[in-house]
Amino acid sequence: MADLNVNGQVIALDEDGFLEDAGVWNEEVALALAATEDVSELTEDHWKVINYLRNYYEQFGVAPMIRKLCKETGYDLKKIYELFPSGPAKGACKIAGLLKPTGCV
Amino acid sequence: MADLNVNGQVIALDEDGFLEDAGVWNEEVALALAATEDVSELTEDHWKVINYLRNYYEQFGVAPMIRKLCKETGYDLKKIYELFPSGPAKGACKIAGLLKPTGCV
Amino acid sequence: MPRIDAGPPHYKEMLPPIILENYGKWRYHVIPRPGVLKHVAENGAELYSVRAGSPRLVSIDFIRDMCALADEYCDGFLRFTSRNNIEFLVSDAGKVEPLISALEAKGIPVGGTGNSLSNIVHTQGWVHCHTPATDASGIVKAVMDDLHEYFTDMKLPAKLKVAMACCLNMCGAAHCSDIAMVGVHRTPPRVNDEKVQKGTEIPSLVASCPTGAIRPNPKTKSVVVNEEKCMYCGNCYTMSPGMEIADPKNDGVAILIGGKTSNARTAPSFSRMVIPFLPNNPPRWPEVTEAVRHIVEVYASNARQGERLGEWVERIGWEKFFILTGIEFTDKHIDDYIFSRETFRTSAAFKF
Amino acid sequence: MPRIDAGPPHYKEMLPPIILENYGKWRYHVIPRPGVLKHVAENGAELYSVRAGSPRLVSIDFIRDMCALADEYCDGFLRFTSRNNIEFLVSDAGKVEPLISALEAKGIPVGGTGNSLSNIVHTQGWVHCHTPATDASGIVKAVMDDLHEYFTDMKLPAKLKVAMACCLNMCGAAHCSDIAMVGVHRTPPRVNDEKVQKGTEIPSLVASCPTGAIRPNPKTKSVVVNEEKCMYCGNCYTMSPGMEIADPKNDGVAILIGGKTSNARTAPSFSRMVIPFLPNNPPRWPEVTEAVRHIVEVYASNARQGERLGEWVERIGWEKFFILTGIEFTDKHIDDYIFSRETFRTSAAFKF
Amino acid sequence: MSEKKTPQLDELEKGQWPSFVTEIRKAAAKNPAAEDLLGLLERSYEEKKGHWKHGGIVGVKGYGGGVIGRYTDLPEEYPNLAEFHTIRLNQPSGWFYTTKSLRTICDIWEKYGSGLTNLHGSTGDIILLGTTTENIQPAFDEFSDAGFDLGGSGSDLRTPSCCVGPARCEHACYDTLDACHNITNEFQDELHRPMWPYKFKIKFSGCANDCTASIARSDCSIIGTWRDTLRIDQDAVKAYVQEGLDIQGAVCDKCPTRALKFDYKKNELNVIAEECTRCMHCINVMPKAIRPGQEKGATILLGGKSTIVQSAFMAWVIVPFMKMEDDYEELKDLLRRIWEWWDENGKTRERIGETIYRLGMGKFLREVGLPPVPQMVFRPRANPYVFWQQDEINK
Amino acid sequence: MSEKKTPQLDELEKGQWPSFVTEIRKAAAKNPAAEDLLGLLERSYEEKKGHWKHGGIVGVKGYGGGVIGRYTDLPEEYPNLAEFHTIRLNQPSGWFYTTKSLRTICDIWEKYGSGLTNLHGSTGDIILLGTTTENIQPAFDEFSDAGFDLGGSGSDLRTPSCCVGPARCEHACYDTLDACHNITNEFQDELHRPMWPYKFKIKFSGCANDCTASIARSDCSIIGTWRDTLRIDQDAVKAYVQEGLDIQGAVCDKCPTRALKFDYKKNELNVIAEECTRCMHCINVMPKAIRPGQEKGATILLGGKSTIVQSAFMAWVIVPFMKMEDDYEELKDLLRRIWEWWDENGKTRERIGETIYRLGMGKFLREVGLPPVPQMVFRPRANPYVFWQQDEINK
Ligand code: SRM
Ligand code: SRM
Ligand code: SRM
Ligand code: SRM
Ligand code: SF4
Ligand code: SF4
Ligand code: SF4
Ligand code: SF4
Ligand code: SF4
Ligand code: SF4
Ligand code: SF4
Ligand code: SF4
Repeated sequence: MADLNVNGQVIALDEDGFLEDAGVWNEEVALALAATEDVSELTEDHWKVINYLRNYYEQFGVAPMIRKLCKETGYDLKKIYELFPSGPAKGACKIAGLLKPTGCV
Repeated sequence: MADLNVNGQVIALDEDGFLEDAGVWNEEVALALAATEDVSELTEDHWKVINYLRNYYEQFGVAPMIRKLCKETGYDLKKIYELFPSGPAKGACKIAGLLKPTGCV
Repeated sequence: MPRIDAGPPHYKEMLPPIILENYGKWRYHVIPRPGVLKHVAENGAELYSVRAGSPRLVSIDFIRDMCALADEYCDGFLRFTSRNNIEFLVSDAGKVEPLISALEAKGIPVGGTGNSLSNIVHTQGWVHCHTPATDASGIVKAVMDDLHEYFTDMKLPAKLKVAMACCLNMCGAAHCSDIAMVGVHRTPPRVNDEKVQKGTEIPSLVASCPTGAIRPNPKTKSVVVNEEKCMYCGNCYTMSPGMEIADPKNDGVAILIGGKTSNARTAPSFSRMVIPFLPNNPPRWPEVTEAVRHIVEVYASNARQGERLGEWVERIGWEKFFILTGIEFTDKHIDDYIFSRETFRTSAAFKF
Repeated sequence: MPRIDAGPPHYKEMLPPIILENYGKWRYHVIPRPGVLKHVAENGAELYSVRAGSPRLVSIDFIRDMCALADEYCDGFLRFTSRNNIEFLVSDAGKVEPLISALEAKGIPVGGTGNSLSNIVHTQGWVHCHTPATDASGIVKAVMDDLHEYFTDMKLPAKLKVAMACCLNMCGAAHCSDIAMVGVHRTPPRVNDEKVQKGTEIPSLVASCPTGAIRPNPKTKSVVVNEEKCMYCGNCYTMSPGMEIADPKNDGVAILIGGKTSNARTAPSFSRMVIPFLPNNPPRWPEVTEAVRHIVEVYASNARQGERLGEWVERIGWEKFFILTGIEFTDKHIDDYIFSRETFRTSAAFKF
Repeated sequence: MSEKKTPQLDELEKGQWPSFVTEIRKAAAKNPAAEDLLGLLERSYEEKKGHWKHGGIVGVKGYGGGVIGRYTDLPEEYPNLAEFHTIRLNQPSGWFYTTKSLRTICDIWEKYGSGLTNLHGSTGDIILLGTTTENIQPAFDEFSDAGFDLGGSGSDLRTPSCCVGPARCEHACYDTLDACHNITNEFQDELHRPMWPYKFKIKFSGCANDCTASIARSDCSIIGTWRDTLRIDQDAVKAYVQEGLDIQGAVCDKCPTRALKFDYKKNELNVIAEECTRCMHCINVMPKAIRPGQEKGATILLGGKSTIVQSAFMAWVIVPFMKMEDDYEELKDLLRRIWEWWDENGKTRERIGETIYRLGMGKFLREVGLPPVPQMVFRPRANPYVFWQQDEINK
Repeated sequence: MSEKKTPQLDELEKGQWPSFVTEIRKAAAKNPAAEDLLGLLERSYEEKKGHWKHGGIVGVKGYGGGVIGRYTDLPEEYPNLAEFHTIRLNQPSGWFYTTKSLRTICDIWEKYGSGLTNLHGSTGDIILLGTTTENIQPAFDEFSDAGFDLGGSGSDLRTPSCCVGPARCEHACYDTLDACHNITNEFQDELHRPMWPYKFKIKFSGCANDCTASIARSDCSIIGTWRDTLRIDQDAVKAYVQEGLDIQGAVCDKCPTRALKFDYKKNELNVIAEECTRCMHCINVMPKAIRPGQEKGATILLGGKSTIVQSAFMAWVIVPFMKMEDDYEELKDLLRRIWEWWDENGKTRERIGETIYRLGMGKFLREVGLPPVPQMVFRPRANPYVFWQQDEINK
């Protein structure tokens, strides 16, 4: 996938459009990533999900299970898909700058 | 079992003749315990076994397995029984002031 | 100085002449009547073994009594079986019946051969052990009183081996018996911090718990038990006097059935849980004796000739066993320990 | 906007009239010749299903070809089976033979019914997957070429279900097949620290290893593998691109046999290891095809009529199987994983 | 077009079985990605290793699964495989098609994809092999217009599948096609939006022959059966005798419970109803004479999966008999309770069978509200390690 | 003497089976500890709990095992049970006794102990129930003089035992009494001086009937068998027919491998030698007509134990056939290698079966030097999780 241009800074993405280097993430990068996932603006609701994901990851080194994400943010899965049309893994995790979910497909 | 009299100090033993309070152990106590187990004097060989047992216990919180005791002291089981006629558990551990071995009988 | 490592007496010193002469040369045997085995040697010699029941826990008076009989009828030779029966080794056919009369006069039952219930292998219980959940000798006595007729007769479909163990250590090796009675706890150990501190290797204690329910508590220098995870095996108590698990209100007896160890026809098999709990009701444990008798009777009237209890159940299916006996099936019958998976019915074929 | 969550097309739209009319009213079937099933309905209606082999990995040209045949002989209706065969649903008896000729003219084999070898359920291999230890389609093609006669004839003792999975994930569900070919690794993963650092949730990676062989390495922010403990399952690679396990020199194919899933007669059973390793020798994997043919032939000439491969082996005993096939038995055949215990011979009864 | 040599693959165009290489070649004639695939595969055959990168996460809007992302590790050499994703289309129940519907799929796939497919994937989907990230959404849009939808992938409900059942089989004890379709539609959310610890598969077989191998290949296996007695037509029995069938040997002696008694003199076959375990054997051998009973339904089994990681599990009985009626409400309700429990208790990448094995059937049954019955086990536990609940002990 | 009431125990003097209470009472008449035991036991019956303290470690000089220490937790009330240790005496092979030897035991035990015994303990020892710490050594000294020695306890070799074997059984395939005696004497050090991770039991049965239940109750189970063909005496077969034995039903149909063919016309019974698994069934039913073969020896099985902790294990085959000859050197050598391996690899309180289960049969076989054979397993592994050794892979 093409790299990301954030305010002139070129940020490397992998084929799936995830950050090559998670360290470069910031709120502006998030906004730019959002655009690649059909999310035109990041509302408070979006940030609640993003922040929860980032905090959880920081603490446990893994992304939370979906059930946990829904429980803790108070949004059901439907709402999550409304916020992030490509879903929690491809959508929300990507925008939150988390690692690409591996494993089960 | 009767209590132990070490230089006038009365030290409590349990029924099996093990120290009630492992904290009171010292070299003189060891000597007194030795007498209850048919060990008349504590030679250098005895002390090697006793010290190994105490060090191991201090480090791991358990008595070593017999194989380890033999390997590390360099004495085979025969020699251990010569030193401590009632064997490593009832004899050596008792004199070394270790806990009474539980479990398998 | 005593001799060290001299080993047991040599068995040859203990054998009657007829055995010494025919050692390894027995040709066949028959069971002329319950409790009597007649072994015939290649040279035609005949040895009668009269099998007598024993409570196992016996006084020296009892032993001397038996010796007196052995002197009178067997030239001073006798043996015990692997199930604690006494066998009088009679080489004179004419002495068999008088011996039996003498035994019966003393209240000693003769039987346990062929298709009978033999003596109950058992353990110490409240008589001598430190970990029992029930008594052993008492239950055995009550059950043998109740099933006496099956010992003295040979009217069962096959041999019936009953065992009793007073705790989950299963010293009676109840795990492979036709019927097993096992003492069980039902509540977690109560940690006595002081005893744990003073008398216990904490790492060994923690390691002893098969379900990982015990964690060290560095603050108290003792341990804590996650009660949710505990299945009351008592192994921690074996490791530490500070883990008291005996609980008079909740200890009792479980019944397992269908094990065997012989390789005849089918492979040896474990006994399996059919009644998870019956209360401790000394002195005669009526719930236990009744349950055992009931199982024996359903077996006796349903199995085919020559079928061990477990072989019968496996043929008809365990689902059928629960119907025939009317024993309630509960979640407690379903294994949830390490090897549970092999017990699950991974098949759509079963009986309703 | 596309419709979301509309689900698959309704199957009724896909059924030929004869099925719509006799839906749930079939009375019985016969197999008039290999590859043809004749189902007779309660009202006497007859449906002929002509079963044709397919490579499964097919082009749209192939599909259109099959559609053309279905239009000509089946009024535009066909189906696929759970083993990836094509079934032409012929309601006009007279069209059966012409259809078969048309298929054969195209090189499409007709068979796979009754006591035959059916199509091999298989997976992606080097064609599309990221974790394979071998190819799938290639081996399947080689084996089916070799065993062709068993597909087109019904000369086996029973149905023979062969499966192929290109790695231990076993997408081909090889674990319950009469014969299974499974791609296996034989060397531990090689940790690529950079990839692990960048692309991996370390806790999930550590947790993924069934034998606990992976430990985090805080220094490198990566992991280390205890190679002694690794049994090359590849699960860690599924979790992380940094755990490369493919090894051209050592990857290959294992053969397992004797599984089944039907409940007929005996309970469903797992396939069991008989050849732990055969080398990857593309394009035709001669060692693999030969091994499979050998097992099929020994089975075909020894089993009783109606006996599935696993039923036959269980009847004669696995020790006998190794003698009859001449396959070497090694320590690798003996389970040493979680449920090993149930495989040990806890019996003194066996054949020499 | 292709100038590249593929000597190894050429070998696989020989032989009597239809060749997948020939199929790729056909597609290669029209599609450059398929052409590159020939080259890449030849390379794998030479090097004995795959050339696909790890993972890949692509999809369509509103769905979390249904597409498998795939990129070659040699994009310079095989640029048309730089992106080569798979789309999983949910097959119709029983894999029945009109030629029209199949042609529609071909046409769309010709437009957006490599022209290569698997009919079918091992779970049951229509597998469309090879497209670009860009093409996924438009391809999906057209499939959707044509009445097709995506199947499952990721930690979701996987595409259910079923045997041919009542459509063409005399043994079917319930309507597998309808049940499969109904359940698939009921749980579209679960199918399309991964939310569980791991994948969950359901397969429907109409009888104990289990022609979808459901007991080994699905977390929930639904196998048709009956509660009453199988039905024997004595005239048809006599006909089989006349055809020369050895009823005693081929049928009675192989009945696992010896529930069948054949009377040589009368040529009559009778069953001891309560002994029969409905294994299907006798019915299979004598379909004209023996049929399932009339009170039909299904056995529900849980926990099947293949080898990774904790060993393979075969599904086991959790409901011996369930009527398949009333819009499958009983089944749906049960599935919801199972998923709720699993989602609450399962670890990441732990299949339901493994979760139950880890936590115990007792806990599962109590918390899901299923009554324990002996049909759930081959035999009871061999250990006395029973967990007692607070309300069962004396305080 | 006893004034104390024991209403519950009294109940157990009723009934037809000989009563252990009566036995304790007999001992109580002469021995105060036995008398106290009646009281303590009655108390246990009332309170439904035992009254013995945890553990206890006492012994004789030069030995690490053979005595079980026991103290009551109510020493004030039952002072004669303050110390009530058990001595385990090694029984003679096969539990054969002269009355003289038994009387000697009684006499010594009258002098130093309670007068109560178990004939026998569940492992096989003569159990002498109840003595004081002080009396242990003198009692041992006298037993020793009388030709008896202690059995095992603790993490050592436990007292081996054996079936009646050739002394009185026509089935014995090797000399169980001699083997038991020989092995016991060879390993006196291992028996008397605990040195391993845990206990180790050996039992000897002369044939597959396994009358010592060795396969379930011993770490090493030694079961007699033969390598050639069982022997059938056709005249004796005919005699059984005349007695009315249903040979087809009671013998042939129950043969697990259907290795026996009965010819109704000739009244002849024949065996397919290679099919027979030597299960003993036919021999048991027709001992006059069928006997084991002539090339006799034993199968060695390993790993049996009861339920604590990792579940019960049944012993499994590790050597299908071993000749029992040459002073049992082959067996002794094997045992030494097994113990060496276990001692090196086992954890504390881990039985050999559990150690092998944890580390794998492959490792065990390689390191102990036993050749793998299919007889070791019912069936091969169901998973492909094979460990490859360094010298087996391509570098
Ligand atoms: C005396 C004793 C051996 C000893 O050294 O003490 C013994 C002696 C005989 N056994 Fe046994 N067995 C003895 C314990 C056992 C045990 C172990 C146990 O009970 O704990 C078993 C295995 C139990 C199990 O499978 O659970 C045992 C399983 C057998 C069998 C196999 C039975 C079966 O079909 O499963 C036979 C064969 C038979 O009886 O047909 C047998 C046969 C015999 C024969 C007939 C052997 C012979 O020809 O002399 C002996 C008389 C049996 C009888 O009582 O009818 N013996 N026998 C044991 C008597 C115990 C008792 O007092 O009851
Ligand atoms: C078409 C198909 C169902 C479908 O929806 O696609 C099907 C159709 C039939 N099966 Fe099946 N089975 C089909 C896959 C299976 C499977 C699953 C598999 O192969 O992965 C099994 C379980 C396999 C196993 O046990 O490992 C299966 C086990 C059976 C059995 C039981 C065989 C046994 O004795 O073990 C029967 C009964 C029989 O054939 O006697 C049966 C019987 C039948 C009958 C006779 C049912 C009927 O009356 O119509 C059908 C024709 C069988 C034939 O080919 O001779 N079918 N059948 C599947 C064809 C697959 C193929 O192309 O070969
Ligand atoms: C396409 C398909 C194979 C095929 O060629 O047909 C397939 C392909 C993959 N499977 Fe599968 N599985 C496929 C059916 C199966 C089956 C069979 C079944 O469903 O009946 C199984 C065994 C049954 C089971 O579920 O246990 C199966 C067990 C696995 C596993 C192991 C799961 C386990 O718990 O044992 C994995 C590993 C994972 O999930 O991480 C896996 C993972 C994969 C992945 C996604 C690779 C991965 O590690 O992420 C493969 C993608 C290949 C690709 O690039 O195209 N696949 N997978 C099958 C799906 C097609 C379809 O939708 O119709
Ligand atoms: C005396 C005896 C029972 C009897 O009444 O006959 C006995 C008594 C005890 N056994 Fe046992 N075991 C006795 C035969 C057995 C058997 C049967 C056998 O050997 O055939 C078994 C089952 C077989 C096995 O070894 O697995 C047996 C399995 C245990 C266990 C569980 C061991 C395991 O690995 O499963 C323990 C617990 C332990 O070792 O810590 C145990 C522990 C004990 C202790 C020492 C209690 C303890 O936790 O420390 C008991 C002492 C009782 C006492 O105060 O007198 N005893 N024990 C048996 C020994 C008599 C003899 O030497 O002849
Ligand atoms: S079974 Fe338990 S309580 Fe009974 S003697 Fe053995 S260890 Fe003691
Ligand atoms: S009783 Fe058993 S399960 Fe419970 S804490 Fe003790 S060792 Fe653990
Ligand atoms: S079996 Fe393994 S390599 Fe083959 S498709 Fe499945 S996951 Fe991929
Ligand atoms: S291949 Fe399997 S066993 Fe080896 S390290 Fe990876 S996950 Fe662990
Ligand atoms: S599973 Fe039963 S109903 Fe379904 S196709 Fe197979 S035989 Fe017919
Ligand atoms: S269905 Fe199976 S169990 Fe029932 S009668 Fe027929 S063969 Fe026997
Ligand atoms: S095990 Fe065999 S040899 Fe020993 S007594 Fe029993 S039947 Fe006889
Ligand atoms: S010993 Fe057992 S297997 Fe051998 S012929 Fe006799 S009954 Fe059959």
